[in-house]
Amino acid sequence: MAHSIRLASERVDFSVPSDKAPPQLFTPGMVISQESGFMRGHGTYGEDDSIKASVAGIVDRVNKLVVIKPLKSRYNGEIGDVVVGRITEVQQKRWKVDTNARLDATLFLYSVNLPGGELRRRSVEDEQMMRKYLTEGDLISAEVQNINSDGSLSLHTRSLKNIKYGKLGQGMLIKVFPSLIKRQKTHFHNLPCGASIILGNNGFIWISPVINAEEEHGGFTINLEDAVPKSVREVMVRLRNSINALAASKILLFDTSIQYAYDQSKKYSVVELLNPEVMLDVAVMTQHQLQMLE
Amino acid sequence: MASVLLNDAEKTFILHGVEVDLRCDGRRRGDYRPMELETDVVSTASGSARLRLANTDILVGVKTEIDVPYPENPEEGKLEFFVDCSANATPAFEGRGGEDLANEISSRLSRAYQSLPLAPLCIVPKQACWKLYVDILILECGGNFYDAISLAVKAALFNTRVPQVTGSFLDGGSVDLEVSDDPFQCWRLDITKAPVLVTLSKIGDNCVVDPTAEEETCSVASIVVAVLDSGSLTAVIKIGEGSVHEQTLIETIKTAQKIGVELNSSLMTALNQEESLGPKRQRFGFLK
Amino acid sequence: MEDKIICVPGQRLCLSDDEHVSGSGTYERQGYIYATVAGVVDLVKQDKGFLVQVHNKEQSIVPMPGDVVTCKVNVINQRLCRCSITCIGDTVLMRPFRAILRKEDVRATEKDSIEMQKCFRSGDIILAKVLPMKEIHSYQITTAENELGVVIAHSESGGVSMVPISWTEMQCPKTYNREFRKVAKVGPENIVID
Amino acid sequence: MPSDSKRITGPETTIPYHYYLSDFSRKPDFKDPKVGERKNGRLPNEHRPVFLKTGVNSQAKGSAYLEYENTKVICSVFDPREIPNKNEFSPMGELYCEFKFAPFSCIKRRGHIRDAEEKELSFSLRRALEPAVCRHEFPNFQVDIYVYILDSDGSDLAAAITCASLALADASVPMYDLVTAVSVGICRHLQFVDPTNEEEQLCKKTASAESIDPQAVITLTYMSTLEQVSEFTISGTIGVCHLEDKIPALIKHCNAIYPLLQQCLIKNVKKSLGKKKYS
Repeated sequence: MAHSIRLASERVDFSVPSDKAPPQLFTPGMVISQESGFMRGHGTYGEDDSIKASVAGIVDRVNKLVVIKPLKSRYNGEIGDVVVGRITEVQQKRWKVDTNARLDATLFLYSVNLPGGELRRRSVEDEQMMRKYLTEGDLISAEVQNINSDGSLSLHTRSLKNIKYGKLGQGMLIKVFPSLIKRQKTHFHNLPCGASIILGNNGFIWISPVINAEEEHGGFTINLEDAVPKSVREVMVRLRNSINALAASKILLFDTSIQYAYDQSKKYSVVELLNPEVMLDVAVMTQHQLQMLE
Repeated sequence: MASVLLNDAEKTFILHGVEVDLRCDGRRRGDYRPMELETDVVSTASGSARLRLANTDILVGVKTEIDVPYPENPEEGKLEFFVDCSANATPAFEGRGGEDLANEISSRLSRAYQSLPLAPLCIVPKQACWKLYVDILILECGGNFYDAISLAVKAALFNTRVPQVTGSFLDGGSVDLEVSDDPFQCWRLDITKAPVLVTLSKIGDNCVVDPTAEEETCSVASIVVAVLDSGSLTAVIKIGEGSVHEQTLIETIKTAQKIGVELNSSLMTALNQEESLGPKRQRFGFLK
Repeated sequence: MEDKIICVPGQRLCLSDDEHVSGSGTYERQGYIYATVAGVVDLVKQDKGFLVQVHNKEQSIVPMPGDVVTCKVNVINQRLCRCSITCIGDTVLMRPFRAILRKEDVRATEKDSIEMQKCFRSGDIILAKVLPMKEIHSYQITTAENELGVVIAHSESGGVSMVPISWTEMQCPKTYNREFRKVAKVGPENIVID
Repeated sequence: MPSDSKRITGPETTIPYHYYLSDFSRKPDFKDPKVGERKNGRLPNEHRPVFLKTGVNSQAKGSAYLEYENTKVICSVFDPREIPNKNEFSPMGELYCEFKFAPFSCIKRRGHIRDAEEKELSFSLRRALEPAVCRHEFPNFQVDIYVYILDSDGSDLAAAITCASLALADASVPMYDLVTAVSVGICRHLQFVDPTNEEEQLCKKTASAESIDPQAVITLTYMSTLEQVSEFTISGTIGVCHLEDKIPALIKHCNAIYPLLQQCLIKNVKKSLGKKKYS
């Protein structure tokens, strides 16, 4: 079967049943609290001695601080977050990076490891070579180094012992809502199914073949010659479709949930995973399995 | 096209994927993404349809109005296409940003639809005829505009009801038009001569159908073929900045023709199935 | 004159091998060199084999990184000066291209003490080299080489062409006033034209 | 040409008198033409004589004039200029193509502002030329190509493409190959290579809605050295089976025009060499 035209009456509702009661939803202008003594956090404003929501979302109270966490928003960075981003512009001594935040993030030339050692001085030649290192469209994994006064982020790609930031090679990018990414100790995973995954806190997920940790290439040369073998590719594609299924049903994404979804998807062919019914089934089964875990 | 920014490594990955017949979303080269169709979604239009092809979302409304025939074709009605690349789809379409693309699509559509006989739309030769305004709204773009738009247009034309109007000559040569009192007394268009468009994008040495926006960026040339139910072609259009070899061209057109015939019959099946639900069926529109 | 080979775009010229390298006005495809413009084929002897070029008098060119260009200085401020490129190499352009010369690209040494006003004045003719393009709509150029900088400047008072007297100064032959400039060392091969 | 909104464009409701001619509204006759006979005595697969000339406009960087009997086209190409209203870096130069009918070139008077058909033809023209131009040699710049149809008698697009290709070469815009284009009209069993206006009308008019006979105009653009088709359009109704022999036939015709362009350019270069000798 090469194509299918479905009718709207067959449309699938992606919401996954959950035994938990849904949290109370606040809409902009709704009164959160009229008691005094609370501190207004993000997503709220004060009016007539009460705290009101300024975005649609759920309330989060930390001691005296009241915050509304928006259901759907652009990425709000925090220092130390792992992000995947795309270079949008090359400027004087810096790159602009699209990280799904309100403003493009900045990656300074001095925040990257250039080939030839940590402590090398950035010369004028390096400045002129910037487009050779990273050019428009290139994808990078990076860490949030700082949040500027205007809310934009500064990134760095200086790799630590076991985490390798920098330019990304062959693979695929998926974009999901940032709120669907579960914060964890590590966002770099080599999944047992045979693919590597970077869960950017900003909602950008990078799937690639397993990266050989030993490989040393300065980080800026990408191998375009070798094709990814079909078997690996199939794993990656299945992962992608499983993640999309989870994202469609708004299930938190982290290594376990993805691995579960991947296992659940095994009973279907890769193409079938594009069908809404199948996507829902994978999501429901994963949710079930996750609940068993709790 | 509204292009997506991709780097060489991603492009290479897509290219190799097409080579081994396993695309980035698991499809083979000849597979379409699932589509969803609903007709009669706009109550004020004479006919309408909404088609979703993965995340490409097209809404088509057909308006019927009365006009004077062209002097060169006095016994034919008029058919005009307008494409609106709304800024809903992408901010790049804001202002006049989508105008070029819109013009390109609408002119190519009207060329492909030259096969649709317009004689039934004539009310009184030289004096009055129906003019069908086909307004196409691009709500979301996820690649493969041409196929999605043509399917939606054909479905909307299928759904279109043209009121019964009779014209009679009065003294002095002026024409009196009388619309039937019964609002349900309408006739419908014969859409067997309406083509669907099939886009085949050349990526590397192979062609794929239904390219995603990412795949479109990787492709240097695409061939769009308009195919009728009968398998005849009504238009062939090349898009993209590249060129193709003559053998590729012939092969591509042949493949597209086969797919087009299948696509036509699937569309008709879907439309008839919806029709069989009766006029009181539930309209979903944008909800659920 | 008679034995000149004339070619047209798309014409196959020769095999592309170790001895024949594709030069300007040509392109390489599947092991052969083809012409991209109509003109005369020219073989330039290199250390190894030939550089195959096609010459055409009227070929339109745009500045490429590394090209030496002649510019006219238009506007100066403390950070940069805006110029218009009038010649690329020895080809005069039909219409000028805009270019920017940043303060840090004026000279190679003592970059911190550069004062734009002491290096250029509007109306000066300078030689510069094109840097890789970063922003649209303007080329970036540099004069950070001995051979690059001001070649023609008119004195403030007399309006006559000044003569260089050092790396940083030029003198008006009429009033003997000295003015500061980033002077180019013009080699003798550039002076002799024709 | 910038569209001038202040220009008074005559009343739009005028109708050319041709429509009132007795034989105009009559559907074209199909029974008469014998195979191998066309109005002007041409064979079905015979192209009209081609006249080419370069350097017709001294103001432009390059220009060309082309004539297929009554189809007359002039094209000018200008120096690369900065792409207006563009804010991002584009590694490839762009071609800006404008295809315009002279107001008096067709039976119906054409307006000064480009209409939908002219815009569509501009797209086709650009698609046809883009693959042939080395656009990486002028990043961030656009080359303007203006095609004016002075007199339209069929095969306008094909003539425009061939003419523009010659003008580009004359302007010394680097190109991978020259492009040539040829149209063919098909109506039932009849075929007309390089159709005239009348023949095009015959092939475009839907004789009867029920007929499944092929009726179409095909235009093919070819790069002879690269052996690549750079643009291909069909308008009309046609079965796939007909294409298989029509495409190679069209390519043959394109290849036949190709050397004419080459000769024209060689002559040019020789001329400029001669000039150099005396100056």
